[in-house]
Parts: sequence; C-alpha cells; structure tokens
Amino acid sequence: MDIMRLTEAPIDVNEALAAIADPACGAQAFFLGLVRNEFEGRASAGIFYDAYVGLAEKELVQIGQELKAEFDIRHVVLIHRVGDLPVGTASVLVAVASGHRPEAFRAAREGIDRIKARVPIWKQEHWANGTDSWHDDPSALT
Amino acid sequence: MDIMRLTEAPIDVNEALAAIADPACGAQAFFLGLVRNEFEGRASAGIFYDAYVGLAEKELVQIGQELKAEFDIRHVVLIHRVGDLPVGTASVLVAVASGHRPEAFRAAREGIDRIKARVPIWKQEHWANGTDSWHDDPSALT
Amino acid sequence: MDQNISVTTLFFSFAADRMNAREVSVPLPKGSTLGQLIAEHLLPRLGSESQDWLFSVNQEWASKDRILHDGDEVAVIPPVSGG
Amino acid sequence: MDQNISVTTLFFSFAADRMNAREVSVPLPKGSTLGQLIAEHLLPRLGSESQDWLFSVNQEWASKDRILHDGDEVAVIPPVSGG
Repeated sequence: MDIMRLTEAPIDVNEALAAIADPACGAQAFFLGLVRNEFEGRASAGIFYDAYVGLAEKELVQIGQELKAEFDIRHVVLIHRVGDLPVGTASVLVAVASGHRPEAFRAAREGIDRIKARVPIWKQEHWANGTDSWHDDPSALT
Repeated sequence: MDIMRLTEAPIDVNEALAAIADPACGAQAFFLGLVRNEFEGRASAGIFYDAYVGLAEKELVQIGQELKAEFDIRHVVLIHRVGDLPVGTASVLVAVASGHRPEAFRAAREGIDRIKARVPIWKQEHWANGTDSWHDDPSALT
Repeated sequence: MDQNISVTTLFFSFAADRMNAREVSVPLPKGSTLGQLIAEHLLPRLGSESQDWLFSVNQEWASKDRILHDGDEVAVIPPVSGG
Repeated sequence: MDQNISVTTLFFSFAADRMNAREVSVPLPKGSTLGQLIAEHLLPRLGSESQDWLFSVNQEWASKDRILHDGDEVAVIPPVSGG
C-alpha cells in the first residue's frame, strides 16, 4: 500500500511498516529527516514548516508515482509534517519495499532528494536565542 | 546509543528508533531484510537462520565499529535474528543516525553489505513443497 | 467592470513576510498573463530575485505566458526547503 | 598420551549436514596446525571446495598455519548467507 501525505500529526513509523509489508518484498529502506539542534553552527530550538498544502500533496503523489515507475519497488510511503516542530522530531519519512536491497536504497534516496527539491514546503528556523529565520531567504543573510 | 546483537526475539524497529535518537542528528536511515515468499522463482514458506553465535556477535560489533570509524555517523544498530522465521518476518535490521542524509544512506548500505558478506550466518530455505535447501550449498544444485 | 478579473494570490515563507500577507486578491485586466501579474503587482514588493521563482495556477505549475482567468488561484513559490 | 591434544570442531549449515554433526572432538598430535586438521580430518568429508572456506580458532578468524592447542575451539565457516 502507498501513502503520500502532508500531516500535522506525528509521523508514525509503525504505520509505514504496516503499509509496505509484503511477502514478496525482501528489502525495506526507510529515511527519516529530523529537526536538528543546530543549523550551520547556530543553536536552534525548532523549525516551523510552512507549506502550500494542496500543491505539496499533489507533488508528493507525483513523486511517489515516479519512484514506482522508475524503480523496481512495490510500495512507497512519503509523509511530510507541517507546523511547529521541536528539536528531535521527525519531519519527513520515506519508506519503500522491494524485492532486493539495491533498488530499495536507490528509491529511498531519490524520494527524499525529490521531496527536498520540489515539494512546496519551507523551513523557518526558531533560533535558540529567540529570533527566527526562513531558510534560503536572501535578505536573512544581511 | 549503539546496538549490535544476534537475537532469537522479533526485531523491534521502535527499539532502534529509541537507540539512535539524537538532537544533533538530522538524518536516520534504516534497512530491514525480510523473509520472502520465493527464492529464484521457487515458492518458499520460510527460512531457518543458522549462526555461529559467538563469532557472529563479534563480527557485528566489528562492523558497527568500522561504520562509525569510516562514516560520519553518531549511532548504529545492527540486529540479526536466528532460528526459524516465516515469510514476511524481518531477519535483519540496520539503523544509523547522522547529521545529514548522504552519510546515513552510505553507512546503512555498507552495514547490510558487510553483514551479508562476513557474519557467520547461514540460510536454509524451507520450500513450500516441504523440502529444505541451504543457500550456497554446491551439492544442493545437483 | 466586466473587462476586469480578480485572482487570488498566495504567499508563503519569506514571500509572505515581504508582502505582509498570506493571501491577496489582485484585480487585473481581462486577458492578463501570469507574467504581467508578477511584473506589475509582485516584483516591486518581492524583489528582483522573485523573477526566478516558480509559480502555480490552480495548484499546477504554470509558465509566465499563462492567461489568467477570474477566480484563479495563483501561488508564489520561493525556493523550497522541506525535508 | 601427553603428546596428543584434543580440539573441538564446530560445523554449521551444509557443513554440519555433511559431517552429520554440529560438534566433533578431534585428537591431534601436539604442534598440529589448523591446516593439518583440515587436510587430514575435514577435507575427506567436507569436499575439496572446503579448502577455500574460512576457519576460526577460539572465535577469531585464523590462517591455516595457526598452531592448535589442547581445548581450542575450531569452527568451519562455509560461505555465509545471512541477511
């Protein structure tokens, strides 16, 4: 079973394990992205994830379909959280199941790379000192 | 925290999630190997995993130490089951946590590759027709 | 005023900060393109780098020659940073 | 018989099937090497391909010139297939 979803709820790895379970699949690869306690050497308390929800969900579905078309995988889970997440929280999950391990690793890696490159989601760092910065904001550097 | 273990108990992904949790790590990669319902086109009912327990555990510890020395990862979990496992059961888990995703993927892939190449564990396929064959047994081909 | 249309324009991330809004209704002459909306209404406040950003119309990626219609939902997509 | 030693030899997978045993106690002249144990006691029943297998002594990988001592635990490691 496939899941491609934007969510405000905590990411549940067990839900993904159940979704991709398949007696024909000898390999499962998972990637979890988590909120770190620093960014480029500066202490962080958490991240706010902004999203264009409608288009982001369409793009997640599109990426899931691409992965199944391009790699020999049978199931894919792509879940991204939105909202305010404290340090240590999982923000994104990619899970795939396939017959053997090479395609599982390749598809999981492609999945997270395409999510980060294409899905309309934006990170605002909540610095430990109380200020905020949007990632990739050119004016944040001044 | 690291875990390198041979076990007769079911593999618990949540135990691995707890072990590698770290606010400095933005990336976690997991690989699960599972018992498939076929091998080389022949229907299977399950696999018996034989092991030289003492040396297998030493080799798992050695591989875990190598991964931490060679890749920029902060935590590693390597768990392999032994005994009789039905189709669909997880037989091996590799989990790593790192700052960023490239090293997490590389270390997880290396982890499973080294386990399969070096740890003294052997698979005996329980064919659906009731017969058994050891993997890689030259005389099983005749 | 039947020669005018109105499009809803959505802003996210630091683009929303620069506009001081997440959503703005923009009146346009009928037949206007996405490029015209950007050049005349958005660039002055979003800055010149926004010329290189992506845009969507009705939740589909759109090019700047796209003709806009009354009620369209345009979204301004600055460089994404999910994950 | 103080010129003899005894080593415990462990077998796994299809090697255990060929030996019809998981563990055998083998008497050897003092000073025998792992290679001698293999050539004289194991090869005849394990088959010639076992020359290329790995072996361990006391749970450490060992080369065939390793001198064996009384009570050593030798293990015969056919090609592994875990995962």
